[in-house]
Amino acid sequence: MVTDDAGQGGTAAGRDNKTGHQGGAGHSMVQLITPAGERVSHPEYDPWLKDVSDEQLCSLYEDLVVIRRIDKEATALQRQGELGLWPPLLGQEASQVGSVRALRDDDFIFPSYRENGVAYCRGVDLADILRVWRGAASGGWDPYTVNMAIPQIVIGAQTLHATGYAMGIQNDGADSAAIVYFGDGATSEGDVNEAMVFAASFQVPLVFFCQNNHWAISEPVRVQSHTQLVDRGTGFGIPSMRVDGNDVLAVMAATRVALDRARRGGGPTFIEAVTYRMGPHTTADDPTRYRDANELEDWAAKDPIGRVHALLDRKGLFTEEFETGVRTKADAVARELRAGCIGMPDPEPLDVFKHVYSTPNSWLDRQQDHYSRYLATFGDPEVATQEEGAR
Amino acid sequence: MVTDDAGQGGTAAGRDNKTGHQGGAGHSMVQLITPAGERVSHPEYDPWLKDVSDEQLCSLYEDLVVIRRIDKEATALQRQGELGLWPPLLGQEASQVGSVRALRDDDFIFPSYRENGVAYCRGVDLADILRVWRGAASGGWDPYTVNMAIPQIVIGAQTLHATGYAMGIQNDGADSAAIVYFGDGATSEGDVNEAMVFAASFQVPLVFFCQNNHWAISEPVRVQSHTQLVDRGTGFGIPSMRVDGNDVLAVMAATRVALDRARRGGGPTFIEAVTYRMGPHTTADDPTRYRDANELEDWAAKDPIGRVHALLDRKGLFTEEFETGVRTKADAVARELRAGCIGMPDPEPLDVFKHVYSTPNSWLDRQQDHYSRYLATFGDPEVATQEEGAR
Amino acid sequence: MTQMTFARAINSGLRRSLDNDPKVVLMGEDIGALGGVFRVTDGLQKDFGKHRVVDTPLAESGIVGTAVGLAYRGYRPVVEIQFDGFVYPAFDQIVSQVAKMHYRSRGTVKMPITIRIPFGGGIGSPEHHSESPEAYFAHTAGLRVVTPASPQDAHTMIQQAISCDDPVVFFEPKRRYHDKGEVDESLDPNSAPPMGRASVVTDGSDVTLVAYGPLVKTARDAATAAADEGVSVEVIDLRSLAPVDFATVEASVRKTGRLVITHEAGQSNGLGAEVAASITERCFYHLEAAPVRVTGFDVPYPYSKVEMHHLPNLDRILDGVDRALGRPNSLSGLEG
Amino acid sequence: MTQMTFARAINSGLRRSLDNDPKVVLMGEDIGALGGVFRVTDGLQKDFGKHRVVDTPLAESGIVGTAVGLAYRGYRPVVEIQFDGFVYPAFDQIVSQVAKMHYRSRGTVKMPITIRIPFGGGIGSPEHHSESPEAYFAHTAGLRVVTPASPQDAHTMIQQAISCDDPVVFFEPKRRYHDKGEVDESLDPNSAPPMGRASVVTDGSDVTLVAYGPLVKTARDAATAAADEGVSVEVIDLRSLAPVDFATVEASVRKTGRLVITHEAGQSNGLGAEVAASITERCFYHLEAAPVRVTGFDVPYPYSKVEMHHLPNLDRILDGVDRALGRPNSLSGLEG
Ligand SMILES: Cc1ncc(C[n+]2csc(CCOP(=O)(O)OP(=O)(O)O)c2C)c(N)n1
Ligand SMILES: Cc1ncc(C[n+]2csc(CCOP(=O)(O)OP(=O)(O)O)c2C)c(N)n1
Ligand SMILES: [Mg+2]
Ligand SMILES: [Mg+2]
Repeated sequence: MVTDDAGQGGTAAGRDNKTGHQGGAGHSMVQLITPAGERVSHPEYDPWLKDVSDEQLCSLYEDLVVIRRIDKEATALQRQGELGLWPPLLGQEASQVGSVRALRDDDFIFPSYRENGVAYCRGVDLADILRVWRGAASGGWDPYTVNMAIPQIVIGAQTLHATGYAMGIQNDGADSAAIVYFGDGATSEGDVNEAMVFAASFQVPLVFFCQNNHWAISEPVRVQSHTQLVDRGTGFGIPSMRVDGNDVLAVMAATRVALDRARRGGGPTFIEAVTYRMGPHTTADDPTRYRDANELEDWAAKDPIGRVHALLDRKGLFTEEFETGVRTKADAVARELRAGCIGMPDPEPLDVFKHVYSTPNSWLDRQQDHYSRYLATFGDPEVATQEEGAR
Repeated sequence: MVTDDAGQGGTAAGRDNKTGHQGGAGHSMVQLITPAGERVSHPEYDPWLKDVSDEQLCSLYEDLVVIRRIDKEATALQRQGELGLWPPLLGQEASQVGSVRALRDDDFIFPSYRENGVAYCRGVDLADILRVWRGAASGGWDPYTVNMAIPQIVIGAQTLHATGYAMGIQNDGADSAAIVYFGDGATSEGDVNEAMVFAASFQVPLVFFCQNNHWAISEPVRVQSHTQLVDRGTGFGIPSMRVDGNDVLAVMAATRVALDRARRGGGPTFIEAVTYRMGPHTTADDPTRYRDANELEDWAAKDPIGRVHALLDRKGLFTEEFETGVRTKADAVARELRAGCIGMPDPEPLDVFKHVYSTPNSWLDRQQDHYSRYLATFGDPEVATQEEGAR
Repeated sequence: MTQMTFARAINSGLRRSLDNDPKVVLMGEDIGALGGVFRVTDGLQKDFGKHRVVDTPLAESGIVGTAVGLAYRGYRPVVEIQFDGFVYPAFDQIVSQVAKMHYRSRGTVKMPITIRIPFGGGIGSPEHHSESPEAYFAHTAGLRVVTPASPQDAHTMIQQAISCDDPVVFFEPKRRYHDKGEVDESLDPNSAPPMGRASVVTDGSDVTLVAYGPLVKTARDAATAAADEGVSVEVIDLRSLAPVDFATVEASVRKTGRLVITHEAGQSNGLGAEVAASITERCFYHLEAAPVRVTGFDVPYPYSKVEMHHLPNLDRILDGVDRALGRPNSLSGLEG
Repeated sequence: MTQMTFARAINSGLRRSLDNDPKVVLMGEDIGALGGVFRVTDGLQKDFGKHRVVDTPLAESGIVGTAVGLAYRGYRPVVEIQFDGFVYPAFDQIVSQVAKMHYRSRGTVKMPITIRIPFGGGIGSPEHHSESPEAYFAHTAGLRVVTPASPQDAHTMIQQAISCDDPVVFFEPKRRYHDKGEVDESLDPNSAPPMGRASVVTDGSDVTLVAYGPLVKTARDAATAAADEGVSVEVIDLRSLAPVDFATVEASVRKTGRLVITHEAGQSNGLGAEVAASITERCFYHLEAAPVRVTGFDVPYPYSKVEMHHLPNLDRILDGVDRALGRPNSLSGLEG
């Protein structure tokens, strides 16, 4: 057996995943706003942003700030015991806002569990965003009212759903598109790769939107791949782009390019949005066990909000009035979020049996009947569920 | 709904998988022997064939011919009811011989079900090759005597086994390698893609050997991919080669390149061997239902054996004596194969229970005991198994 | 009424579903030009086009996962898994997605997906081609699991499965594909017996024999043979494996007092255990003897030279009937 | 003897196995620097290196499939599946490869793979994090399935599983990870009770109560509560779910004449069915009443606000005991 210390020259190199960064020089990363807030021009992507007015830029900024505020409030609610869990998206605001705001209402979104910023921009009711994390449901909202699927926890499974949905769009002869969100870790799952196979084979109108936030819980992206993730799309024959995921305009432009291709029958596109998970994986996680504080600092300097702030400053748009307006909005949203969370009615005991089937089922109906009888032997159904028993 | 006839411009194109061939101009195909039998030189690959003497070339030819003969005899045995099924490898002889003969004895092979030519070259007992297809076992041979795993029917599953085995080689500090065989259809399975993820992540000594024989039962390769399959490897950051799979020397050279990289700690390699399944998928298949006779003709002109014959001819090596020797050998192998098949002892009734566990199991032991008692109520255990019953 | 094979009856049912509802799409490996390896989809792509009868890439999770997406979009996908042993790569999508989506989405997203799986052994195939994985799915909340045993049931039940708003795993007893029977193709699936109902296929009074799928024929033959020995066997074809129509089984056992269950799947944690346990719960005091299971063994499906030792056949079933009746049998003398 | 948590006891057992056999390798997601999301592998990568405690890419089929290859090469892989609900992507590799390889290779290739799966609910987690998939594996020939219920068993059984030449699915009752107990770390696993044996954890004479994993504690508490009411409950911890040590259960039921089985998994086709059916087969004439199942419902594991309605608790178990004894209970008056 080769131990780590003994090393093994080249053959052991593969397991030393933490050292070094991902190689691959294939795709350069598209960036339209520098961390310092400079707007750099780009002949290929600028045309896709022609309609982005100062007003829109301000509104993008507002979304970024509000989402960060939602994230913070939800984290606080979790700490206060109002939520069971929360997966912070701190640092990924630009990836989420830039992509979702490129969509039309009739486009359909398949998220993972972390796209709560996307849900906000899509108009999902604030309490509904928290419903799952409060443990009051497995799915928070009606997908058809916002054209956004419920969160997906099984890593990568939603990529196939998005592909199938896009097959449906194609069959319907519609010119809308689907977009699917997933992480860097997800790229290793068979499902994500099969989704690319199907999407490429049938040339469906779909955007694969990969937020490479550099971590899958404790695993750095290099465990999943030594080359850029964007290369993966290329390998399936899918046109692929690599963009600065902390740059809301770069993300928006790339997503528009992809959507345009989809609407014109050009098939799927793969976008790698290079970003960073600045918080823990979830509120249950402790990243100090596995990652360097320095890394966080490096990325703090590339913050997605700071650079838009700086850009607006340069443009003279970041007035006190504007700032106050944004803060007021964020405060209001946070208040509404909290109120929606705390005021959410608890499910009823027999909700356990609800919606398993859409038509009656003799096995389950009998179980529900028996359990109702059981509950009826207690005055208070809460008493019936203490692990240690009431008797 | 869009019907096929209505078409749909670009958006419907994806489903018209049968028209057109795979695109992708990324990799040119390495060919060292033309279909006419000319040896074309190649600065990159020729050095890997320096040791291939005339004698070796003749022996490669012999293997090609013997394997084709085995395939023919096995097909006949199936038609005569001696085998339940047989998956012909007609047309893929060069891919199999060229790759397996590049290996060392201590390298380990993970085949699919079609690598019966590989098994022959590896020295697997002829009857053992047929054992599975006769229905006398699920695995034909002891993998450790020939360093070749038993056949795998679940498409792509063996690619992960090969990857894990190669992790073991790496841990052991050995300089051997593993090779895994799979088809064009298999590239769509999640497992094959996950295998490439793991192999690339850990940089294991493994050769992914994809025989693109253009068909997965009735599905042309374009259903799986619109780009060359070789691009897939590249997408995972795996060095990849595309070779003429009907050219035994090109296959051998490419496999040697890959093995050398593996032994030197350079990690995995992906080889796409472009070949053609000239027969049915299995003896149970009827390819006239789904493919054009013309296609077969085109490929007959690129036959892997014909071109080596022509090359030997050009070199003056294809003497009558040589030809007779090869024919005699092929006849002898065919006779031995047939004898081994027909003379194979049938398994015993209680073999049903054998080898499920390596240690006693109370559930199964009881079932075996009860079934023995049941059999004992019949004089002849054969009587006990008639579906319509003896009573 | 037309004489047709079991396979043809499914083909005809699929055709009717495709005809009646433009949202029905068929997906699978080799189901197009080839018509499937068993020819069950023969001619359908030709008649309905490549967008409704889709040859998919070779990836089972992909097939089921994209079906979920199509259902999300309002389609009714009918998925073919080529053989029983190849459903496992799709297990996650079936168990975590197909089965749970309606629950997870609080009833907003329907999953009217039919997953067709040719299953069972006895056809001399190599490994992975003869398995009986029904218990995995019958244990999975959110799914319905059915299996027809006659061409007529095949014809109506496939249509009922497709029009059901819940996901249905539809097991097709492949060794009966070539069996023929009378089929009324014009029968309205809405007025035919619902797929959830078990059916008493042979009346009897001494013992209840429960079977499904490929073994229904064997069970009927066993009943005929038993009649020769003066034993009256009531044969029930379960048809639905999840939920099992226990009311029908219970009524029979209350009458006979004795129960034999047979299936090809391995015994432990198979359907037979559920039937035995539930019937014991429901009519313990009517049982004259312990329910008897006559099943495959707890082994990987064996190679073809010995598969007939694994599969319950007429004699093994009769031996089980004898055990239930306390007549001399292969285990006589062992304490039971 | 040392006081330690259940999780720590497994950690200590894994450490011993790594120490004793250089062929043991651990694989999984986040098991390295993080020590696993439950910290069960805490510190092991630091001490044994990245080649023996391997953080893998995020792909469960990949993890199990590469473990098969390592076993082919002579290794003894111990695989961690992060949560019960994430084992399904690996289902094909487990069912078609791990379980069958020894059979398929006619005994030449051993698969000494241990698949560790934290399972069960009651921890307030979102969906997919609280499932009880044991029946799927217990129905799969070629696998052994075990689950410890105490820190001492966790410590010895993990070592027994790793040294077993057959593949073992090792279910860890995650809501008991923090429970403490006395553990003798020096206990030789070879002289400890084998993992295949059930254990009578509370003696009793009126009714046999069978539990496993997380519910053993609840069952013991129920026995204590029942004793207050003058009912003597014998509690059996199955420990092994495939095969079940029916001899031990049978001996108890022959004594008590009554049987209650409890598990978190959905009732239909769960382990309870097999236990009820097998025990009925083995000692029908000793049973005074039908075996009673107290289990989770046939629903996807529910969200945390209602999970305690799904999970059997002390009162529901006692209600089941009452049913088995014919005492007044929630179903009194319904025909049984
Ligand atoms: C199939 C499956 N395996 C494991 C997990 C446990 N898990 C939850 S999140 C996660 C990491 C995901 O990483 P990535 O895809 O990069 O997304 P991110 O969390 O960074 O947004 C893992 C392993 C899961 N949810 N699903
Ligand atoms: C998981 C799985 N799905 C389906 C099948 C049925 N099947 C057997 S061979 C085959 C086609 C394989 O095509 P390819 O990978 O190109 O290999 P080839 O047969 O051409 O050598 C299919 C679909 C299978 N064996 N395993
Ligand atoms: Mg990530
Ligand atoms: Mg092929």
